[in-house]
Amino acid sequence: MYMENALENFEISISSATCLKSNNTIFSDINYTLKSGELLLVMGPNGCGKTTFIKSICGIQKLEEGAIKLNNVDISHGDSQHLGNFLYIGHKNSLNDSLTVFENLEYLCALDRSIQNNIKSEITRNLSFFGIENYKNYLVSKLSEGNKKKTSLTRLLLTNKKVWLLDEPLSYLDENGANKVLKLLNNHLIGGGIIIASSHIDFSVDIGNSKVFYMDNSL
Amino acid sequence: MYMENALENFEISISSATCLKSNNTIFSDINYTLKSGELLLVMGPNGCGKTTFIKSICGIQKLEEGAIKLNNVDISHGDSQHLGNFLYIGHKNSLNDSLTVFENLEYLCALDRSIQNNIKSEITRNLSFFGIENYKNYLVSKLSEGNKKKTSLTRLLLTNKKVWLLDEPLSYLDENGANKVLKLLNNHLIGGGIIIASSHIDFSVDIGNSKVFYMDNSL
Amino acid sequence: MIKTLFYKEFQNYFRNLSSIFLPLIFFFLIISIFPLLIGPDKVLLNKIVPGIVWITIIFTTLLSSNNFFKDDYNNGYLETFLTSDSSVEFILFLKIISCWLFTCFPIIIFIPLVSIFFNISMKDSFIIISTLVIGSPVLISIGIFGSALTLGLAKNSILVPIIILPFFIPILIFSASAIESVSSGTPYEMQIYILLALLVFVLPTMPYLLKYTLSLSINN
Amino acid sequence: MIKTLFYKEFQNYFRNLSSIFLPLIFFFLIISIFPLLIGPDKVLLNKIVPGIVWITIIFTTLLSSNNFFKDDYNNGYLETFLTSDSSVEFILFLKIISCWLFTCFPIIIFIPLVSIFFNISMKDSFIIISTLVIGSPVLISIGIFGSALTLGLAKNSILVPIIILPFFIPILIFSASAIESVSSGTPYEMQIYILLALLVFVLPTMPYLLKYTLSLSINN
Amino acid sequence: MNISKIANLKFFFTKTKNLSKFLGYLTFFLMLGGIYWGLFVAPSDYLQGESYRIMYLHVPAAWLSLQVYMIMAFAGFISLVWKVKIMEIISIQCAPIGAYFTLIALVTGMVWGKPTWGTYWVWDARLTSELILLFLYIGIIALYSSFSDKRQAVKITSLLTIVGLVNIPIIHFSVEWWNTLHQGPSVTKFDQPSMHISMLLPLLYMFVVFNLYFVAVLIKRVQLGIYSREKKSKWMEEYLNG
Ligand code: HEM
Ligand SMILES: Nc1ncnc2c1ncn2[C@@H]1O[C@H](COP(=O)(O)OP(=O)(O)OP(=O)(O)O)[C@@H](O)[C@H]1O
Ligand SMILES: Nc1ncnc2c1ncn2[C@@H]1O[C@H](COP(=O)(O)OP(=O)(O)OP(=O)(O)O)[C@@H](O)[C@H]1O
Ligand SMILES: [Mg+2]
Ligand SMILES: [Mg+2]
Repeated sequence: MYMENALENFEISISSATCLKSNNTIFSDINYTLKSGELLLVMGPNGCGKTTFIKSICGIQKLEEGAIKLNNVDISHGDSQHLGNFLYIGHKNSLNDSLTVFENLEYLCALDRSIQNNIKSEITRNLSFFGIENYKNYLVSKLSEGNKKKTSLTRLLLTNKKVWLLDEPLSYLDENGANKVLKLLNNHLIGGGIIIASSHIDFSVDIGNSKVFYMDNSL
Repeated sequence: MYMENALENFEISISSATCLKSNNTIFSDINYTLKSGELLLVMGPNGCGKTTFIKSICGIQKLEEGAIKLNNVDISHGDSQHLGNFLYIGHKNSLNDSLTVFENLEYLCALDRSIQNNIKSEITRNLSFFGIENYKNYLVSKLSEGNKKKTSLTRLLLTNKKVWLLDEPLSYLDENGANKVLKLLNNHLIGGGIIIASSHIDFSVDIGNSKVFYMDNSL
Repeated sequence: MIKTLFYKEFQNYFRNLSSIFLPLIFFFLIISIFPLLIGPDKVLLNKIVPGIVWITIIFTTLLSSNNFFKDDYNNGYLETFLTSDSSVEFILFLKIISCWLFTCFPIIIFIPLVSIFFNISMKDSFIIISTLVIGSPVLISIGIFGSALTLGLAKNSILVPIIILPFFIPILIFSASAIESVSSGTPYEMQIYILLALLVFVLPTMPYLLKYTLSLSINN
Repeated sequence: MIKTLFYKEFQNYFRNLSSIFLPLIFFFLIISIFPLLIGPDKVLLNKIVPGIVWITIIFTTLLSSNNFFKDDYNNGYLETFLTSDSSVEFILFLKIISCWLFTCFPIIIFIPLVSIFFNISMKDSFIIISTLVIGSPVLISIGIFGSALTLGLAKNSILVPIIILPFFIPILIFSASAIESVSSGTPYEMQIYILLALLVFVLPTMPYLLKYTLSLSINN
Repeated sequence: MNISKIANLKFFFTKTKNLSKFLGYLTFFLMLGGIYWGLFVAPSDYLQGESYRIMYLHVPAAWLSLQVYMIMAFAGFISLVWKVKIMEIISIQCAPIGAYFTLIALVTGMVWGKPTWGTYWVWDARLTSELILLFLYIGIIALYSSFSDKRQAVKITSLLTIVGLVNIPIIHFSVEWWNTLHQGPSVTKFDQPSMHISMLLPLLYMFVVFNLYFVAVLIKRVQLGIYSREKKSKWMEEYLNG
């Protein structure tokens, strides 16, 4: 059920989602429905469960109860067909220190079936969006923290996935970089995508169609 | 030359500091002098060399040329006597995933000779400053990103070191946590300490006696 | 896509082309340590050479599969990888194959040379090579499985070997028995068939087992 | 302070008390693999037991010193540690000692048991134990040095063994020669003295060498 | 930029261009002479006959395998302590040459071993430790090539090289500590004055020639090393263009 361009009726619904970790309830009974073009900004104090919540949507974190539905099909038992709609970028960058920026992106894109066209030229072209084109052949281990983040966010420009799951996408970025990310998010929403992002800065004001979900059940 | 309480004339001067990495000049000819009670806020785009600069002050990063002077004594060749004045907290947390929050702090404090009194009770008392007292016996691997940061920043409350070197101390912190850090910084300056910190958010307005150093020599 | 991924798994090893020779040098180092420890008695040495070769392969396997997924786990790649819509099992299969190709395989092709050093007959050397070719991919698979099992744990360098060594035993028994049979002139086909059966069973199922194990590990 | 740090180095190993038995189990696994590979010929086995014991110790050393500093390097602790005003050399010394105490030592104290298994005389077993007690801390130190050298590198599980095995050779030569001398009734004191000299030289200098190596590694 | 450090490399690169060429030709002809001397002029051995003549390759190569290592460690030490750039390059460029001499010593030793000992290889301490020296060289090269940052690589490998010095006395004295096959009858013959000079002289001559060969190759390799490190620098571009 890979949704090519049928964005119109695209919808994610999270119903009574509950998550346990080593017998602690991290969150319970969360209900949300997101339609094409909407952003859900997850906010809340450290340790409230933002990361866990975002991970549970794409199945990295298994839910104890509840369901994640994509157009009314329950996907919380993780089959890879539906995973085709999610792009997750978390706290960690998924970058291999001993490969270059270009190689890392190449291999990450090779895992992403929504990318059909010539990856190599696309990557080269898109590196300049965040201004890291000069680092193309740098080993990732030699990048600064912010440039690592920019490298991994460059995947947003390359993918055609419909749902973006972004965990603190603005961390470590300079002002210019952060603004570019916001621009990207806006574009994706305009294109009919869905975004679930966490942040400590409320950027929902800069974004067209957004809801803020304030989590607060820290220990 | 460990400066017990002689804070009055305390001074750090950085003169014509130049740093190379794999034959690339990261920064060159930086000159700054900081006196007791002053903060230097290092700002600039990603990859401009903030982290490298801060590391070079406490000798993690060797300088190619130039000197770091503590009360006119050149310390850039790293002898541990003078290192006794620096506390460095970088992007990475220095926390061991398989130890608990308490154990980690205990061992980090054991490395810090400026702490004389009973460490254990001090740690327990100070964990509540950032509101992480409930995580005291959690393994660090089970903490959220922000709480890891808070754990490592708790060292600021425990140490008596005069010079704090903080690389993006606000990253991953929630609003409350960030405000507490700013409060800490202010207190340290009032107590006659010196701080060199990097950030992408200009918090110098919230701090008494501060200079902003805008680096910009990215590739 | 597949080509890129294939290339990636190989590039990890290929980055320094010289590093394909490393397992070989390791092999020769181990080989040359034995005479030092056991004494230069030729008859004694010749008797235990097949054993030494197998021991070397076992240790190569232990060392190269130890922490096999650790880096990918730490930098978050494993999460991205396991929740991707590409063929996770196939890539895991590639990982096993390329690990074998760059650690065990270089050793195996140099066994004829070692045979000359130790005066081993063609026939014996042939059966050693055969058992190694069939057995070592299974060892590597088991080793990698062991490292997947212990992924969430703090560094413990000895735990994985302890977990997986018992699984090595069947392969060692049949291989040793095949080598023994050849030198004593009794039939050895049976043992080879059993080894082949193990290979044919383990290699295709391991990627599924690995995927399941890994997805348990990231969901902790 | 010192007490806390001492305790810390030990706690890393002690967290699971059961994990002191792991090196032991590893040892017995390796010991029991050899008869499988070499055949159950008693005379042959008895001859090579000292060799097997040493090989096991070597591999324990390789496995436990591999990536010795990796975690501390990745999480930034090494930077904090090396630029602290505490006695870095002393803590590094503690690290070496505790690594030895929890990997090699448990094996060594069980050698008398192994001796009974393989009918090794008291005298022989005593000299094996002596050479191990003197030699293995040196092996561990060298192994840890190897892992410090390769700290800045991408994972390469075979490189460290290749770098450090040549340094093991002297110790192996003198130990084997001492063991050989005892069983052939010739004087062995000379070899033991040389081993002792190596120990006395390596153990106190290694922390300084390590500190220097590590500070080169973090400054890249 | 520290001008003296750059000038150092530049000086070496520009001044030794012709020297290495000259040394190359010189060693070639001296080598021919040495081969003639060793193979045809020197008397044959009363015990080993003609096969001993491989000594004229084996012994100098074996000596150089040790000597080059010591030079490498010495250069490494200087580069670490006084940060002399040229020494960094010299140190690492010694490694392949040393490995090469070690290989020659091993191969010629094996070839010599067949007629004298009846086997190509025995596991005695001298032979094993020489083999280990080869592995040490290879380990050093492998470690160096594993680093992407070559300045860092030199520092780390220098450390390894210096620590590796402990193996040199062990190789040298191994025959005394472990009395086995190596160096049996052929050495005692040096004590006999009748054979002594006529065999020793060509040996010493070959040793000198091997040393010249080493220096010639080293200079060439160091030039290449300087080139690959400084090819982007200004002086190199100026030098190559003008
Ligand atoms: C693979 C086999 C061999 C290896 C690895 C080997 C290695 C060496 C080494 C490393 C040296 C230099 C020792 C030093 O300067 O301290 C040496 C010297 C020498 N080797 Fe060999 N060798 C081998 C075989 C032989 C054989 C078969 C003979 C003749 C019977 C021989 C005769 C000599 C002699 C005469 C010297 C010079 C003695 C001296 O330096 O005092 N070698 N060899
Ligand atoms: N080994 C290296 N070789 C060459 N360049 C390097 C090396 N290590 C780091 N760099 C470069 O040094 C520059 C400075 O890095 P640094 O981490 O100090 O930046 P930063 O200002 O802290 O950036 P950020 O805001 O992203 O944290 C970067 O451009 C980086 O790519
Ligand atoms: N294995 C575990 N067992 C018990 N609790 C856990 C485990 N792993 C994580 N937690 C807890 O789950 C909670 C949620 O963590 P999470 O990482 O989702 O927080 P977060 O909202 O992303 O915080 P931050 O803003 O700091 O990133 C934290 O309080 C954490 O301590
Ligand atoms: Mg989080
Ligand atoms: Mg930085």
